[in-house]
Amino acid sequence: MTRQTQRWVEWLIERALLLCAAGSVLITAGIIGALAFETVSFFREVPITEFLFGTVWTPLFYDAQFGVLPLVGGTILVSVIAMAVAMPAGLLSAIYLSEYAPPRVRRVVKPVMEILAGVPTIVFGYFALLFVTPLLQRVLPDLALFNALSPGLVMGIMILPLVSSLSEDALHAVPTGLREGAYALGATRMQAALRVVVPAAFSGISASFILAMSRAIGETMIVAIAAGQQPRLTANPLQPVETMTAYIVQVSMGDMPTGSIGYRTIFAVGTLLFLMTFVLNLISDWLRRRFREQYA
Amino acid sequence: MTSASRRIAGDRLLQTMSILVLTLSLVALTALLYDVWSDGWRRLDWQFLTSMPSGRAHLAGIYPALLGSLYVLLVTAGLALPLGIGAAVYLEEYGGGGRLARLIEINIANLAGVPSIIYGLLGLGIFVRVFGWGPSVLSGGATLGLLALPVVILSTREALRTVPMSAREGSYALGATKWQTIWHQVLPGALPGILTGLILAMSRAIGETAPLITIGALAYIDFTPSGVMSPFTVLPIQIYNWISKPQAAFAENAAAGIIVLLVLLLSMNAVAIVLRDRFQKARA
Amino acid sequence: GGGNEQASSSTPAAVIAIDGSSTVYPISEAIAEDFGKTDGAAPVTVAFTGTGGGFKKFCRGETVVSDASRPISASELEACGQASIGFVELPVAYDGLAVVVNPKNTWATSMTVAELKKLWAPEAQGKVMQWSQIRAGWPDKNINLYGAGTDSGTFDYFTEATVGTAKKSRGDYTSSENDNVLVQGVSGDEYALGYMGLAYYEENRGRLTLLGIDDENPANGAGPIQPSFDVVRNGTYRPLSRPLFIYLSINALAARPEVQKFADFYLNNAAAISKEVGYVSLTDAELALVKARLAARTTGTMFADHAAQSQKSLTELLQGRQ
Amino acid sequence: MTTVLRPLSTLTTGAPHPATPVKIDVQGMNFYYGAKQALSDITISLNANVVTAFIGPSGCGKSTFLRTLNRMNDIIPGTRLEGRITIDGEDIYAPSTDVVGLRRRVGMVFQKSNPFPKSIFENIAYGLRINGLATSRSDMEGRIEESLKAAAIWDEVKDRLTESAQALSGGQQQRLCIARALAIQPEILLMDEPASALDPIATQRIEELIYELKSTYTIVIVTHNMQQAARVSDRTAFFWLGRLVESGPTATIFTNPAEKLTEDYVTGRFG
Amino acid sequence: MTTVLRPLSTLTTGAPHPATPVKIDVQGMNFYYGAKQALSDITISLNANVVTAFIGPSGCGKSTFLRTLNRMNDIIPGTRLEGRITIDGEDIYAPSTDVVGLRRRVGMVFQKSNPFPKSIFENIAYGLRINGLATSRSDMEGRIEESLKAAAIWDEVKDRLTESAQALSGGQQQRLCIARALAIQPEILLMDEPASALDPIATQRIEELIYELKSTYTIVIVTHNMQQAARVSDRTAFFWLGRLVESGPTATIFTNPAEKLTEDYVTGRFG
Ligand SMILES: Nc1ncnc2c1ncn2[C@@H]1O[C@H](COP(=O)(O)OP(=O)(O)OP(=O)(O)O)[C@@H](O)[C@H]1O
Ligand SMILES: Nc1ncnc2c1ncn2[C@@H]1O[C@H](COP(=O)(O)OP(=O)(O)OP(=O)(O)O)[C@@H](O)[C@H]1O
Ligand SMILES: [Mg+2]
Ligand SMILES: [Mg+2]
Repeated sequence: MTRQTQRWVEWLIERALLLCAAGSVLITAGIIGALAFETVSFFREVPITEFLFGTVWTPLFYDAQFGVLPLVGGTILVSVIAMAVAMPAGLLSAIYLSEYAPPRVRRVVKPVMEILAGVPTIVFGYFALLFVTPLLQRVLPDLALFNALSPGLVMGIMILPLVSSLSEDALHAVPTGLREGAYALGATRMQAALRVVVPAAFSGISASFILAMSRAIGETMIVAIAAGQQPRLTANPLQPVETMTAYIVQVSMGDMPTGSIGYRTIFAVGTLLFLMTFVLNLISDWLRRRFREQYA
Repeated sequence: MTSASRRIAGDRLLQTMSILVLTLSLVALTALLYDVWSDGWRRLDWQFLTSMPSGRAHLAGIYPALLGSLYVLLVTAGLALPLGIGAAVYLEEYGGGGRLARLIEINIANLAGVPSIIYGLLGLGIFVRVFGWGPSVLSGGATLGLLALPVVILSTREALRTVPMSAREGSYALGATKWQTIWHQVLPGALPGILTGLILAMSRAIGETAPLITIGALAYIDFTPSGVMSPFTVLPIQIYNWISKPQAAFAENAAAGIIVLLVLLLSMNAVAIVLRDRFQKARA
Repeated sequence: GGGNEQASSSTPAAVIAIDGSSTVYPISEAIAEDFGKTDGAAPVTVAFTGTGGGFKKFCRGETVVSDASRPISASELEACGQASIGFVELPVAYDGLAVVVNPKNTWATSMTVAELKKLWAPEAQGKVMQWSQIRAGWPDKNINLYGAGTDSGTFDYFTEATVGTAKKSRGDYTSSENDNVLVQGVSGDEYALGYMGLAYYEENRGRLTLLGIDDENPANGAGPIQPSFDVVRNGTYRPLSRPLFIYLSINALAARPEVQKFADFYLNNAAAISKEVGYVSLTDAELALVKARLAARTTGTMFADHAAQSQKSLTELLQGRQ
Repeated sequence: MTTVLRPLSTLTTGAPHPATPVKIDVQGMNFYYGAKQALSDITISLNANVVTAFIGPSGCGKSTFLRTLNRMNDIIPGTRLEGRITIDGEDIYAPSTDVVGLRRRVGMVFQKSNPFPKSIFENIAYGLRINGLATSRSDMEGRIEESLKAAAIWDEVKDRLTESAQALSGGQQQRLCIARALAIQPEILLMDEPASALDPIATQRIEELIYELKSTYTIVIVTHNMQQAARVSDRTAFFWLGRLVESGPTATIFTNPAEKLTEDYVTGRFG
Repeated sequence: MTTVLRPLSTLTTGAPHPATPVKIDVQGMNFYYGAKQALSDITISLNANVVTAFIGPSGCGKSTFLRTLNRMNDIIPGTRLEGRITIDGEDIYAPSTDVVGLRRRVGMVFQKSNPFPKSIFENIAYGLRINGLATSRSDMEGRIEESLKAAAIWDEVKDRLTESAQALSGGQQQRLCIARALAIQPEILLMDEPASALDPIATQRIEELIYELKSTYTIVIVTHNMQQAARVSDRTAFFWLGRLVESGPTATIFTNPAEKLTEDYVTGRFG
């Protein structure tokens, strides 16, 4: 290859890669486009303040009310529970696999955990409803059959491999020299792990957290099955709730006539969800940039 | 020496805790798998694998769904892998960390949080209608490809970041072009992480139900896909369908279907896992 | 090339594409299966996007048969009209709604429609919370309610039949798209009450107790009627039974012999199949009327004037339009 | 001109030294990387408050040996050690050994400098924190300044303590790693070519430091620089292809070695 | 004893040299890491087939300067260069410059050795492959052997060419990186402390290599070892706090420098 063709090939490759990256923007544009039209129609009929600040969500009832807060609350409640399981447990598993476990254990356990990520979410939903909830009810007699706690926990288990696998990769990639440096100072494995290796892998770990959080917020079927689909503004995890996604799936897989206000609600809720995750990502991006350590 | 013993205790504690957590999640997994297995193993036989679906539980099989899942995953991987890795490489190696690259980055993280059902709406609007692909394997695979894309991009970027700068410098100093450096040094170094992302993304795609129902993947179909333009169904839809039926016998079918899905998933991932193992060992 | 272009126009021309209600789905699925075994049958695909989603595709010409658990709505009618999609509306079976309680419930055996209205009306939300508030003598225990997802045909139907207006319902109850989930809920909760498709009760007899329903209209049989396939079919289990429909594209019927063949096959087998999948079949007389309607290719809906038609029986409606 | 060549005058200081107790005792040690033997039958004892230099051609096993002394090789998978190494009479490879405590006592400066991807300040503070050595913020700062000064890097970094250590030059990184090891005041200090990237002045300061530290520490230093070995060490051990050829007082090794191999190596007549 | 101190006899070979054309010309160059200026107003020209040594205390900017010559600093974000650097009269910072081609012509050995995480064989083969230099498998093997021999590491690795380069000792890695740079036969060779981790014998071989290569290459070497600078270089440049204090024939710099600072440094009277 002459120098000239080589440069040309390089140029071509860069453009091709740029196209790939730009593709993601197209997708977003597509999503916004898919959401925007019906959302605008929705807000022609329902004042945005009622939507954002109302506390009763009964859009499909005869006397419809469009206060989205119960859905937002349900989403936050379930996601918080899921993240409370997935983040510490995923990170701890990752630390164990990367820093403590013999290589053989690591080689077996990691893929086994990853199976969890492939179980269809409906299966997790039934697992939550038929297995976990009854189990929890033995300890918590107040627990309703449909509740936020059980799907939250199960969702945490479901996204755990996302956290543990990606974090483990990041930890594993930290150069051994850094660990050696810490050990040579008399660090225990814990101290080396928590204060040198984890910070050095922070970028990858936080990426796994972001993905997990996004996944928790966007997860649908588990909550649709096990949380009760009852839009209710509560912080009590023992009670039934409905999340934004569960609502969307309920409507889009239901008998709702298109073009009706009920049909449009899913786009309004979808848009709000989109904006919420956007803000969340802005925040985590900022956090990540602050705490990232770059090793050469 | 008390501080030392405290530190040792801390170390033990962390180790114990992480083993505990890991065990607990493995126990949860085992419980789930056991639950599924005990419900479904009786239905697992050759007939189940090779039969068409049926309204009669004992006759029903998953053949079209199994093949449909395979077809769709091929399309999904064929789309999400090159696009995802390409985008990640651009952002990490070419993008230069500018404002635009950052915006794209946040945008991608954002896409990961878009509920799958909205991807379904997007796929319906664009692939099925605008592109006129209909409710075909291609539409389904492309929809899931978009869904899987952010996971591939994010994990690939992180994997690229773990490749030390000195490896790039070494390559440049030998007169390697940027692409040669990426292809020969950076991508191989990042491969374990890329494969993990791939495993997770494909795992997610293979278990998705809602978006495929939205784009019109079928619940009943008595033929196998003949190509990318053929109508199709996939395992999760078949499972969902069975789970929704009142008859208890279908619950057994559903469980058996889940087992098949997991085996399919595992055998697909096995390749990636073996590769990842190889490369991680080579790097250590 | 060429093969691709042809295929990309949507599904292959030979396929009979069905989409729509998940309630009707089991019937269409079983019919499609049996149809597939007949000689020279065209391939059939069945999906369940929901009645609304099904109509949306149907009115775009993407499917030739639409399953529906309710009649087509005015806006959907308009969409079909704009796309010049004509259709034949065919009732194919009945679905009964069952009001169920937990087997441990010893006090309730039946309820009147008035009591159901009192319990499920929006005004009841936060107020009617105990069994004793429904009928004197029932225990002072909190009543836990389970019902169909608010976007399902079942919800529309139940609210219309009990409260009087579709979609008018209290909101503080547990809803699910999936009736198996409701079965789970009621069977695990001593003070529960819920409604679901009759088929789900049939498959879970041991775990649920069925309530008789009294519409206080002696014309439909006096006193509470214990639901069964028979009473659904003979019209005495009112108001909690409803017809299920398929909508056939008139253009496809005309242009594609295999669609005509499928439609005939559907009606010939509807009775047996509905029974098999847990629904209530139409009477022979009703089926004859439906077949006639298909033969005549009568287009349009029998339910254009919704309020007036809701009181009529299916037979009356079928005859009235002919 | 002659000042370029530092005279070996310091050799005399290294020659006869008071007998101190044995600090590190190695008996019949073999070390393997997987199937490959990297060290064969090493027997040597290192006395307290003595500076021992390890010399020998590249790849002969110096770093490997150094790393057996604080069990740093443990973390390389597939390695195996036979024989016995004791420190203060305790077998450091006994199952009961507290490896963390061992490493705390046996400090190490690595051949390839490995600063943490943190600020310069945090690089030193890390060891102090995990060992609970600083009683207060000002104590911490004091100790950090002290060790940076000892490693002859204070002046260069005092205004940029919060900057990333990875933005330092090669030699600066090396000195930072020396400072990091000093800060926690181990009993034994293992230094793998601590001055390889340092200019003569910095090298001299490190050598002075080693001389100062000798009164309280036991020091092992790997170096390729014969003059440096001659200047700083009391005793020298010469390695060759994974074997310990000879060890003894530095003056003896350099002027009158017992083995022909040693003589050839130190006089550069080799190969 | 005197053999330990290598005599400076080689100085004479470095002193007067035939006037060769200017290969690298640097005019008024300033270099910044973000806001921090690392090099100020450097003006120097390096002649073809001449070995130039860069000396100066740690952190003075030697590596930075070296890395400007093949634009390796380009890949550190936030860096900036002012002034003009030409090679063979061409401005290497001109927008039209083919950076890849530049680096192909200007080989580099880094201060911290950085073998690829591949086999020893592949480490060398890589450069040959991407530059399309080997015509056949046997040609490839020949070139690899040749460059490993030149870097004085062939004997140690010839039986383990397929093993990972990361399992080599520090000095072996360094020599591997030298071999890697040699294999692609650049015109200019930049070596950042190539012998810092090497024993005297290996060092001597590398120095001999540099002497041999001089006839075809232009060589810049950074070293902290004054004797080494004196032995191998024809010209020496002395850096100090980001400035080029003085440059000239090596003999002059070491025996009769113009600046007091230079004299202090080379005689070790510094600091
Ligand atoms: N990536 C960087 N970012 C910011 N400052 C840097 C970076 N690299 C080096 N420096 C600083 O620039 C100055 C010159 O560094 P350089 O690496 O060129 O020194 P050097 O002469 O090679 O020193 P040594 O002999 O220790 O390798 C030093 O003060 C160093 O701290
Ligand atoms: N991780 C490893 N796996 C396998 N072999 C190794 C490993 N590290 C070192 N070796 C081999 O063991 C031998 C001794 O290596 P060691 O690093 O101890 O040498 P050294 O004396 O420190 O050399 P140098 O002066 O070059 O640093 C060498 O042949 C080396 O290739
Ligand atoms: Mg070494
Ligand atoms: Mg340097």
